[in-house]
Amino acid sequence: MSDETPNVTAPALPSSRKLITALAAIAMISGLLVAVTFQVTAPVIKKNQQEALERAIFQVLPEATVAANFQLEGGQLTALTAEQFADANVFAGFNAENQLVGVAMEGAARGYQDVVRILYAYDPAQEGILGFTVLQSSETPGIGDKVETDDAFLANFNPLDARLNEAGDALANPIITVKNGRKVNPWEIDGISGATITSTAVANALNESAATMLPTLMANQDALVAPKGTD
Amino acid sequence: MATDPRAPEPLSLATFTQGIWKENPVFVMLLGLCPVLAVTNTATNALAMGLATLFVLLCSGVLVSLLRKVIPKQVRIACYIIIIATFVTIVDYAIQAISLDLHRALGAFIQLIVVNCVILGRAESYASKNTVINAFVNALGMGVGFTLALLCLGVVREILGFGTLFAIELFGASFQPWAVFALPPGGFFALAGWLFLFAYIRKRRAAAQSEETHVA
Amino acid sequence: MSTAGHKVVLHTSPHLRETPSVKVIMRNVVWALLPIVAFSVYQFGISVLALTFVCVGTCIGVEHVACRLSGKQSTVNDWSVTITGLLLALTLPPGFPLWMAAVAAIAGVGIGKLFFGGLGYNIMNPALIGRAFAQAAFTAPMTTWVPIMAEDRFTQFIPSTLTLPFLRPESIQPWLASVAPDGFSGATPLALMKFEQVPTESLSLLLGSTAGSAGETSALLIMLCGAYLVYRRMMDVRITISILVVAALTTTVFYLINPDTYPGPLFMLCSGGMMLGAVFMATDMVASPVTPLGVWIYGGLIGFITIIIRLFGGLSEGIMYAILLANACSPLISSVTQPRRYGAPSKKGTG
Amino acid sequence: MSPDSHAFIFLNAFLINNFVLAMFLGLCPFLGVSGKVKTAWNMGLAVIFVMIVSSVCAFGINHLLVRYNLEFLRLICYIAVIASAVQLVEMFVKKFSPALFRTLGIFLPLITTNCAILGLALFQTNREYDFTQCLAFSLGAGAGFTLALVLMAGLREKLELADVPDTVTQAALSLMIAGLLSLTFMGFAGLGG
Amino acid sequence: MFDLLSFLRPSGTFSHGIHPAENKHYTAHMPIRRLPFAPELVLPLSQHFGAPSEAIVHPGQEVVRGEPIAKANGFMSVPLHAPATGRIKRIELMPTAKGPRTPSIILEVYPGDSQEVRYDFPRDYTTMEPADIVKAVQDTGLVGLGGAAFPTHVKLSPPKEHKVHTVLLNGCECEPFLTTDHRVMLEYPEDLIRGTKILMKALGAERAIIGTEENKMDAVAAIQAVLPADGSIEVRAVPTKYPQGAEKMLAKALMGVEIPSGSFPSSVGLGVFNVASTAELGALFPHSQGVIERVVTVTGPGIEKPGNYLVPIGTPIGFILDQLGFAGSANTLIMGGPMMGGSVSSLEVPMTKGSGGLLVLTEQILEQQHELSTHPCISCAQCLDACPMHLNPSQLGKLAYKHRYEDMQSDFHLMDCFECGCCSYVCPSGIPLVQYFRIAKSSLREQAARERAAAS
Ligand SMILES: Cc1cc2nc3c(=O)[nH]c(=O)nc-3n(C[C@H](O)[C@H](O)[C@H](O)COP(=O)(O)O)c2cc1C
Ligand SMILES: Cc1cc2nc3c(=O)[nH]c(=O)nc-3n(C[C@H](O)[C@H](O)[C@H](O)COP(=O)(O)O)c2cc1C
Ligand SMILES: Cc1cc2nc3c(=O)[nH]c(=O)nc-3n(C[C@H](O)[C@H](O)[C@H](O)COP(=O)(O)O)c2cc1C
Ligand SMILES: Cc1cc2nc3c(=O)[nH]c(=O)nc-3n(C[C@H](O)[C@H](O)[C@H](O)CO)c2cc1C
Ligand code: SF4
Ligand code: SF4
Ligand code: SF4
Ligand code: SF4
Ligand code: FES
Repeated sequence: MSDETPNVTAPALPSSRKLITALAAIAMISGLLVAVTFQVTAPVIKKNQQEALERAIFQVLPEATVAANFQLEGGQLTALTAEQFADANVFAGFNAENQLVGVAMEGAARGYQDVVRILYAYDPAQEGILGFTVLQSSETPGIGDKVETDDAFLANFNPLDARLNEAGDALANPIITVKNGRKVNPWEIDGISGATITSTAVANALNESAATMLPTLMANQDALVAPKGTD
Repeated sequence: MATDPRAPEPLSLATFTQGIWKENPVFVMLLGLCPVLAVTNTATNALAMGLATLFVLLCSGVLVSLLRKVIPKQVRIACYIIIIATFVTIVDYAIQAISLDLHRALGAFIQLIVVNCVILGRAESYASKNTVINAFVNALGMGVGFTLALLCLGVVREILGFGTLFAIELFGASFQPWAVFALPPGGFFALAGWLFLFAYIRKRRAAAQSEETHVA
Repeated sequence: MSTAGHKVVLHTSPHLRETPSVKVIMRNVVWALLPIVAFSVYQFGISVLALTFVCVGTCIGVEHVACRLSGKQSTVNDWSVTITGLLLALTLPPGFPLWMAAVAAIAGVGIGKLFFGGLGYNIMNPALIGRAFAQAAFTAPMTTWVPIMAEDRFTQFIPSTLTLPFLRPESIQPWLASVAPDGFSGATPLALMKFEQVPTESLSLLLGSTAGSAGETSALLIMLCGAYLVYRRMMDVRITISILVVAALTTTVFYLINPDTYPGPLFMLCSGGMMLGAVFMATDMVASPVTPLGVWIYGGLIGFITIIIRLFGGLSEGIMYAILLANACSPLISSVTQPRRYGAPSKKGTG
Repeated sequence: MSPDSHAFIFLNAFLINNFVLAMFLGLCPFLGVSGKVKTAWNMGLAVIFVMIVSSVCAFGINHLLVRYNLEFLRLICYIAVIASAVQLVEMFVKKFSPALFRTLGIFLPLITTNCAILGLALFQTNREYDFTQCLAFSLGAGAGFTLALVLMAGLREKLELADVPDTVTQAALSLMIAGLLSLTFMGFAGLGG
Repeated sequence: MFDLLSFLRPSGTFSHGIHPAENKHYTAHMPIRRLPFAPELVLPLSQHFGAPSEAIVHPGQEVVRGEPIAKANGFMSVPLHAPATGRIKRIELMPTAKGPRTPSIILEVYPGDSQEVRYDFPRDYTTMEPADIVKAVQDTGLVGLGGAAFPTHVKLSPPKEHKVHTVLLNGCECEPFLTTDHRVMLEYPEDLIRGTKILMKALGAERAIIGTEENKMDAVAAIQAVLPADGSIEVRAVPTKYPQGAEKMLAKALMGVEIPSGSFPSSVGLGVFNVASTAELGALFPHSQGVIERVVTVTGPGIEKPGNYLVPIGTPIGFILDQLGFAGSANTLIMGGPMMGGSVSSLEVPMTKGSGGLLVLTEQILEQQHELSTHPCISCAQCLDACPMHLNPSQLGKLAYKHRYEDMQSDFHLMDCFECGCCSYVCPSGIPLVQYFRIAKSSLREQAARERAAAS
């Protein structure tokens, strides 16, 4: 043997049929167990996901009592059923009188550590952003997570100007973060000192999402109607 | 199992306790450290992770022990891994069903239980050679030991890093948390700290003992 | 005199030594640091004085107690831990709560030095480990800056300084409004540059009339104090030179590409902790390589990483992390740059 | 840099969210095989190699699983396929390059089933990377692992000659070094943002 | 340290090294004087590197000054000559500078004798064959007076494959305090030139360079006055720096070549000899005489009458101290210079052929330095910047501290260290690096010997 490893005589193999049978049996048992678990938990998980999403939507649109799912794609706004929430990217909130109180959409941008994903509420009537909630972030606890708790920062959103320009194809003014205490215009966000980077990430997420979504959304405003059959 | 050098162990209290102290998987054997450090930034996560691991340990231990006469030696590792992966998948779905937030906090680490050396190690070195009862008790001990270790870290890191314990605020709003303990370095520091503490205690005890024998 | 009764004392060669001892070197570094501390106290007032005392005191205390506990002779009299305390104080913001400074000192000396065996065995710069620990633990207070030359700085503490242990510092906004009514931006020159593209005049950087950590103010003064050590041959100036040169070169490349977004080399060298780091902290011999070529590589690495973090990282300042990283690399750097010994066979010959 | 760009994915796995120091993946080999710089290099190479193999495998399998709606079998399939793929490659290497096998071979069984490898597969699936992104990701993760491992080994070799207090065990020492490295790597946060 | 511009400076010396305080002012200006004979001389049979000489006298026998009293025991050995007229008293074990007691001839000096050298057989080197010269050099009992006491004739028979083209004469005397070679060059330049010619003849070399340091320009002038007209011998001053006198450094400084690790100078065509050895050769060879006395610098803060003395071989140190007076009640007595010399354990130890200096340091001076020895290595790299061999003493020291001798040898070239002491000298932590290295080397050598024994 050219190989340097000593030639150890392997113990006599049991017939390979036996090996394969054992493996296959184990695999079958496990496949079965997993499949059963999946069947049992799938609806619960889906319900959980839906609830989590709705909780977020109602958090940014506190006045809403009902939410409807829409998909904005290729200049079209399509209504989706409640079960199709995974495909939706626009969530409209309605109050008890079935009036539109606002639209929730997602935005994402690079923060201090990683991408910050937020869900923000837009009010077509005021053409402004009402607030946001963080869906996912790995910003530093105690610093970056202040964007959700800092009162001064949240005061930027009552509402934050996000008007479209005359032509209606872009934001009139880009949403930007300025250094703490320097805000002069209604479309500027007064950053949190010590967390400028996360503040900027929020602004960037808003700006990018608003700039791409709002022109089509506003053009298709009329499609935003409350889901039928809800009480 | 005539070829086996180690005869099945009789059931005793040690079967249970060795995993908790003398052979604690984290503090003594330094196994499965990834989840130990990754998900212990809060006590809740630590507990959940501990229980999930405990569950997988128990189930796989029992099943491996049950099947120990059936599984051929040559494919045993593959079989163990499949068994473990099965239970991990089950736990993964169960946690998603219980709480999405928890699932998000634990992230991929639930699924990574599959590769946790503690579990495969137990299956290979204990469950495959012992009776079902023994395997169960031993896995319980190991699992509890693992969970306790996770809690040791989780409690320290949550109290210092957030000023809370199981999400209950402990010190009032003006407490300044030490965020570093919620961050990755804090995990290493906390575990190093515990190991240092144990070594210190052991040394003190050894010193006291040698003094005793000296006097006697 | 007769040789009767003469005592013969045995000794091994070399029988004479003429170098300053570790103690003398360390003591001289303390002297060289004192003017910087004094200038900082002059600019920021008694808060920095208290900060210095707390840092130095805690550092000395920790080392003394640790030596006691492990039954060793106390090593505080070698002055090295005093340097750690002074440098730590210089790297903290002037209004940093004293209790947090003490925590930083404990972390720096405890896990940065004593854990590994004390003087000579630490793997990274203890003062910077203290600072990095504080930055990760107490990020907000670590990025709270105050203006220089506040009116009553010699009679009043900055409010955050005296925060009670374990509590958050109160907001210094009202105090700021009272001492700097015309609006203090609350940002260091680096942060101004990075986040708002507002450059600061080089002269103010050289003289140190800007906000920042206690010791990262006057580049000129730091260079002078460093020059004293270089003159006494107690500091490895090769490290300082390589850091500054590589940092300047890297900056220049980006500056030439786009002078509007990227600052110029002079700004980079004189702002932030660059000077203090390059002169006093990267030169800590314990955690730097020993080989001649290694020293240049080490310095170059620090200069380069600092600029990369400053220009493209999330933070406005990068010298601390750059030095710590280079410290971590230094055993590797040393081992791949072993000097070619006299009379070594040519590479081919060794086979 | 856009978060989806290959350069950023690489950089993120390499430095910013270093697999070992920030994500806590692959700690067992990290602590176990970091005693000597030379071993650390070889181990690092082996990890990079296995990561690429498993990343490619996982990408392929996930494709199939999604097509047949069998996502719930993902974990089991990943682990089985990665283990056998590495085994296959190992046999291949042993046959065609015994020299390479001698440097890498001993590490392969150690790493085929550890968190770093499986974690890589799971993360790339969660983040829905396409094929080339997967490659960038696995290269970055492997390089990050190697960097951390080699730095650690250098420092541990240095500390072998130190008078470390006797209450500081080898494990505590390694963890403390890892903690300090992790603290250091925080400086890369936000790089390329 | 931290020498930034070293690469800009003209060479003409080696790189690294140190500049210790020279302290040559005690004795540099003092002409060589004769010291009286001690009543009893102690002549160890092993004063040189190699096999000990074999006594050819018996107790009670009378000998005259210059007469051979021990013969060479093989090629790697030299004979011994009676330094004074007198009577052999005993042959017994006596303490030596190196420590262990070794067999020595004890000679009782006749106090009344004129002590003239009557042993004189003229011969002419110019007509001799090289092989005969080598034999004749061995008969003079000459060994390297530069410190190593390596038999000179052995160096005159290099391995066949090596052809020596240049003889280097080492007059650097880089050790602080010592002025022996300086005075010899100044006072006996003719002997030096004659010796040089003998060496060149024996080796078949075309050229010789006398190298000295820049602090001895008067010696350069003295030699220049007597240089042969054909230009085959030149004298050159190199920068004053320790250890310029090490042959490897001298070869680098004068010839710009490095002597490969583990090789003799002859492998690069050089032969290196100390100037005092050469002058001694020049004086003794034409008369077929043997080495019976040598110039010794007796100096140091502990000596009342420092100076350069012609001391008969075998004079006990105690006798010299009694003659010259000393300060303090506890001293360290160093055979050689402060950098490389060894301290002796007893006043009975005699001066031997290899000892060119006797340095007396008071206890206070040494105590002042003890304050240094307290710290671990702080990696200041001063030792790396000092080591003339470009080794890494810092790492070597750390490894030695952990007894990892094998790693020191295999990875950090311990065996290239020639124990010059530069690293210890500069270490601010006061680590006894050279001492560590000596222990490591001897431990490795012992182990190798054990292994050889086990193998055979
Ligand atoms: C450990 C650490 C964590 C940090 N976390 C964040 C963060 O989560 N969000 C953020 O915007 N900045 C973070 N930073 C960066 C600084 O706190 C701060 O943003 C930067 O210095 C800019 O300062 P300014 O906001 O006062 O201008 C962090 C810094 C460190 C050292
Ligand atoms: C700014 C500055 C202040 C100094 N203050 C003192 C001092 O107060 N006392 C002192 O002995 N040396 C002081 N020195 C150092 C001295 O100039 C001198 O170099 C040093 O004391 C010599 O000590 P050494 O011989 O122990 O190295 C100071 C040096 C500098 C640069
Ligand atoms: C560190 C060191 C320093 C030395 N310095 C001198 C010196 O200054 N003068 C000298 O003649 N030999 C010195 N030597 C010895 C020389 O290397 C060489 O052995 C000697 O010049 C050979 O001449 P010799 O055999 O005639 O003594 C030194 C050796 C060492 C290792
Ligand atoms: C030039 C010089 C710079 C130093 N810089 C530092 C430093 O940045 N941080 C520190 O803790 N100690 C510093 N020291 C002191 C000493 O080296 C330090 O306490 C050791 O790192 C502790 O082992 C320095 C010493 C010198 C001579
Ligand atoms: S120091 Fe050594 S080498 Fe230099 S002259 Fe003196 S004995 Fe010779
Ligand atoms: S004693 Fe050895 S290691 Fe030290 S400087 Fe001299 S040659 Fe170098
Ligand atoms: S290795 Fe060093 S001690 Fe040994 S013979 Fe050579 S120079 Fe002398
Ligand atoms: S051995 Fe001495 S001189 Fe060399 S690096 Fe260490 S402390 Fe400095
Ligand atoms: S637990 Fe992660 S590698 Fe073992």
